[in-house]
Amino acid sequence: MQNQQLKQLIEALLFVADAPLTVAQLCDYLLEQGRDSSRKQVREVLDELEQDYRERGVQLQLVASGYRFQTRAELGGIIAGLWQEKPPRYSQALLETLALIAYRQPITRGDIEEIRGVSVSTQIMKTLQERGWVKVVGHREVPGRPQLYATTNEFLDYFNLTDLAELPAIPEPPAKTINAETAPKESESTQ
Amino acid sequence: MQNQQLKQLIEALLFVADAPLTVAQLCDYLLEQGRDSSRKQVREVLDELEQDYRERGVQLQLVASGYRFQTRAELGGIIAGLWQEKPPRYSQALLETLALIAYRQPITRGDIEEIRGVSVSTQIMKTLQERGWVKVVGHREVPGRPQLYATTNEFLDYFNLTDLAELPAIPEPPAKTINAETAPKESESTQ
Amino acid sequence: MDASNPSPQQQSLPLGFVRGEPVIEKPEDLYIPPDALELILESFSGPMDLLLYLIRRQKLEITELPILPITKQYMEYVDMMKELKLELAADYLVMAAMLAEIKSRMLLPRPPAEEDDEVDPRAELVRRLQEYEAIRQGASHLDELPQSGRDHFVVHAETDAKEHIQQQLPDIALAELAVAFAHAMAQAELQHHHQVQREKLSTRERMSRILDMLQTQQRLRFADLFVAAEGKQGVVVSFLAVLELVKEALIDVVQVDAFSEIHISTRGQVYAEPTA
Repeated sequence: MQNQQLKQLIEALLFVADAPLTVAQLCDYLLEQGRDSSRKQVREVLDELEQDYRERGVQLQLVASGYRFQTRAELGGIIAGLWQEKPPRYSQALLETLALIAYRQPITRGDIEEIRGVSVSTQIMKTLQERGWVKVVGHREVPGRPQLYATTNEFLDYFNLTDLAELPAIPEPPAKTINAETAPKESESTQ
Repeated sequence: MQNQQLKQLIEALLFVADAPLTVAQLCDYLLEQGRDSSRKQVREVLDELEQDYRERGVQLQLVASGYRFQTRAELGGIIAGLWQEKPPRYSQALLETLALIAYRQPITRGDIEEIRGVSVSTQIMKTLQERGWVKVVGHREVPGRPQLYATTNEFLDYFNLTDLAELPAIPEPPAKTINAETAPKESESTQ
Repeated sequence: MDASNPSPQQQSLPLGFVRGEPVIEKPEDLYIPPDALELILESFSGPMDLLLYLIRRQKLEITELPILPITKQYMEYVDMMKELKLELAADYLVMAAMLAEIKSRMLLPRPPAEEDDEVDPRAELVRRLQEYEAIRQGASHLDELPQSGRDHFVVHAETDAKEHIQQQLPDIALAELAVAFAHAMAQAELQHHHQVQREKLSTRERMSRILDMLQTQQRLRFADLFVAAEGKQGVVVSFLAVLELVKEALIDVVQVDAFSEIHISTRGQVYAEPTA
């Protein structure tokens, strides 16, 4: 397949796909269409595209679930003003809960409550799950088997991240004093 | 407003919009953002964008209701694969109806219903006719003049048959008395 | 609890009114315009947040946690909250109790032997505050990250590709058809309790073909139904088809005079247009 055509095709696919596309997905797709291309080739095309769009109004962005085109960050405010009703604002309580899950996952509701000193509102957990940012990944094997929460790829996509490691760093959880029988140790080990 | 930024903004707006945008709409949006731009300016930007995207996988296209970005025409067929779904399966009811028409043609809907013991949906008959496998070859001259269905040449072609006689033999139902007083259709035709 | 109950009792002059409720006292070393008070109180996301605020306001490190003044100030806020926002109070009261407990433990003289081992009663709270502060930082990082729908928008281009989608039609294997037929007939067998005879397919096909021809031509010459190339079998098949069609009252066979041409036509046709 000619390189120019491969590039046009990948570009077009990214612009019309309903979700971000990974290199693997692109390769599979091209193969299905009888256009066998190596990952290296596809990756090169993506690099070129990223370069081509660097100064444009839309840009190629890699997020957790793959590559997607999105508007330049500087334009967000203007565009939001035009046809979003209002960009969503999240409450401090929601952000803290989300931050705890993001930075200290996997984590139970009890852990969250302990650190925030407030009971976690069911509404917040529901919102986080409905947005697809947070999911239950298991249970802690203690009495009551509380659910363990973790963040999802959609969370990363929404915040323009490819990986949890890209989250800006915060201080490590301080060492526990005796008696405090709960969480962070476990979260550290799985992190 | 700097020209580069105006261009980026218009580009982003066109990519974000749910519908094509006219020059007038773009001017209005820009004005709303305190970026007064003349139609001429906007038109110039659009011309530039059109030029920029000429050889790309997506192109700026003027359609009846305005400008929009769309994929290159040559790519349509390939991209279509993104939405190509696996072929569905026909229902048992449809299969049996088709089988009855094939093996017992010409046959009325009433005949089919009598054999199958359930009514034949209009949808099934429509599907079979749209597929080109079944057609009406006449009417039985009884009250209501029900249509008589038969299979078509396309039907034979589809199954790679030259002749209906090549249809596979049917496992005979357990032998009973020889009774040529055949099909249920008899009851209808004798009125 | 009776904050909602306008109290006739004698009181000091209220500082102001928040949601119609008099605010009598102001927190020490702090004056907040009363209408801003509620906003401020609401802006705390919980007792830890408030506590952290109180410590930071004094430009202290968390580890220093001056338990006496902090507890006092905390209580003042809680009292205000009790009046303004009862539903918030519970979590704040738990913290108040904890502060009070720490305070009392710090005031207790320690047995000298235990002095070394004894953990600072503030330690656990300090740890929680540190962790909470880290998380608050995380929350503000999240808030600052570019977000979809706020800072950037996922874009899409139109495509005519969907027009290229060939509607995939279901496939059927020939064997499936035979099975379906057998199934339908077995079903009929069960229902009707009479034998369904297998017919010669080619006869059935010929019947269809004849009827089809009659769709376009009103009348067919009987002789035209027989094609020499088909051989004897073909003739037999056509003949049987005609007989079957007559039997099913689908066609009429008309011969005007003896030995004249035999014509066939659909039944309706005969009635509509009597042959000459």
